Amino acid sequence: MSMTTILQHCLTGISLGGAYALIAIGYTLVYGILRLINFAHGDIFMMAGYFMIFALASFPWPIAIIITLTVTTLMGIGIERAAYKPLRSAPRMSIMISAIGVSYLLQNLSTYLFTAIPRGYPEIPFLKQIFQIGTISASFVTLLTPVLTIILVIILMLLVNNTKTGMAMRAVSKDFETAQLMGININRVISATFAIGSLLAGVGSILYFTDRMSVTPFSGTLPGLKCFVAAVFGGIGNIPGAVIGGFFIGIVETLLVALGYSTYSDAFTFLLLIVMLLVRPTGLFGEKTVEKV
Amino acid sequence: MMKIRRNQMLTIITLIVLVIFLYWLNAHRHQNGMLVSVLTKGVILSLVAVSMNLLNGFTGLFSLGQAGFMSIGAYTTAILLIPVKNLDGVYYMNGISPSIRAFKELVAASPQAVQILFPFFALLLGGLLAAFAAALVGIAVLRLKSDYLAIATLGLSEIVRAIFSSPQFDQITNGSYGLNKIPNFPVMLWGAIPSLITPFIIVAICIVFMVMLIKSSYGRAFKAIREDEIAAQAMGINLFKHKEMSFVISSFFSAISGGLLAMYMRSIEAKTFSITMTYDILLIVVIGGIGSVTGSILSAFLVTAAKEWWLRFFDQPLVIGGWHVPLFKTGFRMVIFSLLLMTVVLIYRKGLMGTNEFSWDRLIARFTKRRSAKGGAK
Amino acid sequence: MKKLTVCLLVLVLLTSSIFATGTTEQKSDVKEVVIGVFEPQTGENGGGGYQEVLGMRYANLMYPTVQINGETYKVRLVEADNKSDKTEAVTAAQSLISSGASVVLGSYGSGVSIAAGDIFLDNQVPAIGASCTNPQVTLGNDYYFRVCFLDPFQGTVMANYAWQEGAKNAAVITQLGDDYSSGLGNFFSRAFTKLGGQVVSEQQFQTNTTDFKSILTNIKAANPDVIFAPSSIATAPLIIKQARELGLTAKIMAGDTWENSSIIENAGSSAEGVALSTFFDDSDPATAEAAKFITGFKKYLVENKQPDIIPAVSALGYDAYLTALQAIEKANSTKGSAIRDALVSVDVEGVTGRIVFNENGDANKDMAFIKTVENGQFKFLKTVSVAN
Amino acid sequence: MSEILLSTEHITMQFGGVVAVDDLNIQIEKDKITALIGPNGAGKTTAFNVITGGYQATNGMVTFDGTVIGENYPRAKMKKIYNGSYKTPYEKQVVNTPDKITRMGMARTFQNIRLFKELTVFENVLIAKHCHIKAGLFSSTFTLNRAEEQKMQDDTAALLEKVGLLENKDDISSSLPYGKQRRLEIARALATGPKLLLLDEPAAGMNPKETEELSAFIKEIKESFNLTVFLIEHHMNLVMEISDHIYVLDYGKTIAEGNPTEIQNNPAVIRAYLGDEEL
Repeated sequence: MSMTTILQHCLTGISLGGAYALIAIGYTLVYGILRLINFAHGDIFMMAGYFMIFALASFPWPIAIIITLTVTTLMGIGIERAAYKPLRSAPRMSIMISAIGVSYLLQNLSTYLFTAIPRGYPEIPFLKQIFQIGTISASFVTLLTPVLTIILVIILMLLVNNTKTGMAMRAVSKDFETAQLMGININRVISATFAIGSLLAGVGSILYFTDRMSVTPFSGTLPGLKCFVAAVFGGIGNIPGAVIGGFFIGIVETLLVALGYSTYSDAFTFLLLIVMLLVRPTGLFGEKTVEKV
Repeated sequence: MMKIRRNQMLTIITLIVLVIFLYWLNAHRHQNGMLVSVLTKGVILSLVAVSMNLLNGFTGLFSLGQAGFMSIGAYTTAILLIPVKNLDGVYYMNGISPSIRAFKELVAASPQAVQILFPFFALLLGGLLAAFAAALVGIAVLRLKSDYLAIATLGLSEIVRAIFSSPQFDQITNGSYGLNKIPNFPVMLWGAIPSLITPFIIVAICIVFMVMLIKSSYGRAFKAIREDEIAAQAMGINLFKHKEMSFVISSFFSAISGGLLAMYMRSIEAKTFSITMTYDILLIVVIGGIGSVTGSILSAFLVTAAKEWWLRFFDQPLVIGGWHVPLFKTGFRMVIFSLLLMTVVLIYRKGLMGTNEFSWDRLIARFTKRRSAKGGAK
Repeated sequence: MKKLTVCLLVLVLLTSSIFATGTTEQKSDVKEVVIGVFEPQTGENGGGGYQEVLGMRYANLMYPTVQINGETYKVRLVEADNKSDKTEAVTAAQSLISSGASVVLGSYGSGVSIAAGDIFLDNQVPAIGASCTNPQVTLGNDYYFRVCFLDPFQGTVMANYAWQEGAKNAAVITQLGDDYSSGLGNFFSRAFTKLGGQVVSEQQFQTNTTDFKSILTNIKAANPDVIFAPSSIATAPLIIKQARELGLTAKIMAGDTWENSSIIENAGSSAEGVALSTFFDDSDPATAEAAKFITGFKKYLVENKQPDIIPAVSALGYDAYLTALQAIEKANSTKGSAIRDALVSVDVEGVTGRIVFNENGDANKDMAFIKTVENGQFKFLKTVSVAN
Repeated sequence: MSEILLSTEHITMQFGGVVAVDDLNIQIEKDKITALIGPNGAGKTTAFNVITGGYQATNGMVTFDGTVIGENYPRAKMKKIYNGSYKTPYEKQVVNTPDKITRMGMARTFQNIRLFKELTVFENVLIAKHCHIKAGLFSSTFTLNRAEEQKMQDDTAALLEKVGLLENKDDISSSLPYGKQRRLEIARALATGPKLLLLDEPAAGMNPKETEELSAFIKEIKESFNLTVFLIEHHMNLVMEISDHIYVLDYGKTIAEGNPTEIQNNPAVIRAYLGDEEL
């Protein structure tokens, strides 16, 4: 494999990883607070793709992006209100089944509304501009993705560490009951968490689909699961961990495909998950907790 | 005592009626193709649903690996049963591994008795392979708790799928091309039980086994683990051993169900056993009631019938008196279905049966209550 | 409250079952014969399946009746969605049989056809495939026929074409787990190597992949003259666009599935120069039937909110319907086995050419149309025939 | 001194930097009732968990009925941060899971009752009989062990009768009144056939009358089941009434031991409890 090929692969991997990282943050935030694998997160990401298609059909791109992000955020909050909130005191299995149910519903609903035929993702011209660096060529969005990801993560970290809502979020994720006793409005914090997670999924969706150009009702399933793995890998509840996990999975997956093991690229992600859970269940950067008897 | 006697009688009568119905159905299978296929698929899914319930409902292990174990059963059964004469046709692209071919030729040349029993052997072997795989994997993943276990088992089933579809195993699993020309269900007892009824018999045996297991001391230990792991352990129950048992048995029966599915579908591919399949089974278990065997069985039939048959008209454009009813188009059925699932999850959390089992007493009580209520109104 | 809802639910299910059976058993004075349409309308191949269905529906509009024993029978189409899924396929096939189909048309996608083949065979209902090109569909199944050419032929055609265009090195991209894609890719490789060319890179991707950059990067490193990428409509624009984005300039070729305007729509200018083989060309109607079909069907497409470019699969769907009709007339019966026997000897002048079945049940088609994308349109390039 | 059933040697339990139990040495005589008392957070439950196998001690050894059931020494990271007052590390590592220890003859109850909530009273006790089952999975499933199963059922019924819960046998356990739940939990522990019964605050949340009944109950079962009892308790009345020997724990350390009278007059104990508990 020549140097250019390797560089090109790395670029692809980093770009993919950036999009994964943005989705993984949603998983990690929600899991940190509700201890719930939000199976529907991948489908929120997919729906954001459809929103963008429709928004861009009738608005110029800056407005379309704003519309898409707003609608996606609202959808995330709405899903939490409708499907998770009523089950807050139910056993964990029920809420997880509810999450799977939402995912099932979103997939079927979008199949019904938009048909299973892949929709072409509209181009935002400046994002698709092709850059040629030596023999490596890439579109602007490929280069933009990792940069934007890192900027967003820094902003998010600042928010979480320095604002009141951020503090509340951290408190809730440390101890749900105590936080509630301390007068934190749990529902607001959870809504905020879902809002941030969905917003980032929306951004990730725009970056991901602009680079990959087609949306189907099932586009969200596998990326969703992989990003969950990324979140676990980095240590669930840990934002920088999720980002590193996202990049890691993106790059390794790309390399596996590049080496001709595309059959195993998905399997690898899950193998990574299992190995990680067995060797270091708290993930790379997760904190160890002692279970009380 | 009277009550027990009566209930036994009722059960026997129901069974006889069922058997007569099945034989009638067998005689008229061509006119009732849809009914036959819904019932067959229903009975196969009820087996995997019950085995999922054994894990999720009775042992409290939220596992999403059913599809993976089903695929092990399905592939084993299929590879062993594809007739030798069709091998070249099925493996038209890469050929079949010579050792498998030699083995199959050996079986084909063996005495009649062996050949008659061979399909059952194939099912059993599929089950045992899955059980073995589960035992190995269980050592690792059963240490995980609730949602981690769920996602790890989901991942496992995806790994199994990747292995089955990988080009490296083309000569065994026919990788990308899937397997077809799988023979239909075998007849049993020298034709006394026609092939249509075979799956019902096999599934009945398997489910009876699981019910007896649940009722046994080991089943009680499973329930204890579901209720409270720490207390169960303090009561001297070896958590790992019992979880592993439940996991292995559940996988064994999932694989049997997978093998039956292969015989029913006559053609399988790795894609069939994807995450969606597991979700569909989960849906059956949830609707039926987590922790109820009869609930799972009932729900397997209801869900299959509704999905494949009764609700199909949702997908067709509907015109009533010249008015084109909106909403009715392809995909609507599945939307209705997902909404139904969400309703069960959010409102009727217990599903059809909750953790109760079907009992004649309850049924009769329900009817008499209604009648007496009516009588009272008069 | 809970009981009420349960009762309601049961009621809904019961009424719906009545509906379901009611729609299939409309008793009327008019005698009718049922033709089953076994096609994917959702799932991966939902798009192509729908186009094929359109062709059949249109044919049904044109020829709504059939003569059996001097009596006029109304032809009723019953559609079942196999969801591009082999598991669903079996039940969908079963549902067609129980709604009394005398003959079944379809399906788009060879995998589902192979899966359901045995059901049709067991129930003695003949099936006529429109565009399923994998050899396994009809091989060893006396009740499966098809009106299109086969993958070995198509693969050879494309290999020949590539060779004639001066290509010496080819790269092949196929989809894992897809009979059509892997099969056609394989046949192409064999034919191309036989001609003296070299397959420099063989890449595979998984279903639902949307990111082809890594395999395309590998292909770029191998520097082929052509890329042969038989795949579904869903993946086509992705492959095309991402290839161009990475600066790949090799000619991209594929099989019949790619003749779909949505690919051009989605891939935009990147699609220019893409070459593919197909069953039919609307710019050059071979028969009067074809000419009539082209003008009529274009209108029909517009009515159905589709672009007015005739997809080849629609034409094949139309032909499959015509073939079924002729067989029914010839058999003078609605019985599956009789129709099957009649099919063996039909001779239909279809819009995609003459249809006569060989001993496998495949139409003896020896001609493929090569098309290329030019100025955002599929443009007929030439016909290629290969002696078997 | 009579026979020692359970002894702990230099048990130290350290979580991160916090030493929860420090150099605990307890000896429990056979057929006696021994109590472990101490203010909240003194490390009593942690000590229980170490003994029953829930936690692995950081350093020290637990011997039960002549066998070492748990032994450990500071390892890996713990080696550097080990801060127990008993510095000499043990040499071996012996780990037994709680279920195995239960099968050896040590049963426990929990501070915050842990019944199998959705199962019946009868099932709760019957499950505890499972640990000594001889039949394998298959013979049990095919009811080939009818005699064994029958014996399990009969024993359960007999046990329930003895503890006065037979009338409730088909009730769902979580529907029982609090006092009966406590009693059921003890009955369940008894069903495992223990030599040593560990009770973690059995009187928590009980009124004086219930507490009195409980102390009679504990004495009664001790006699009829030939038990040795080890309990943690806050109710001093109960402890003083039934205990033969008492250990007092404060901040992880043993501050006193002796018979009830000795303890009541021990200045260190009084100091530790001042303002904490009535004495």
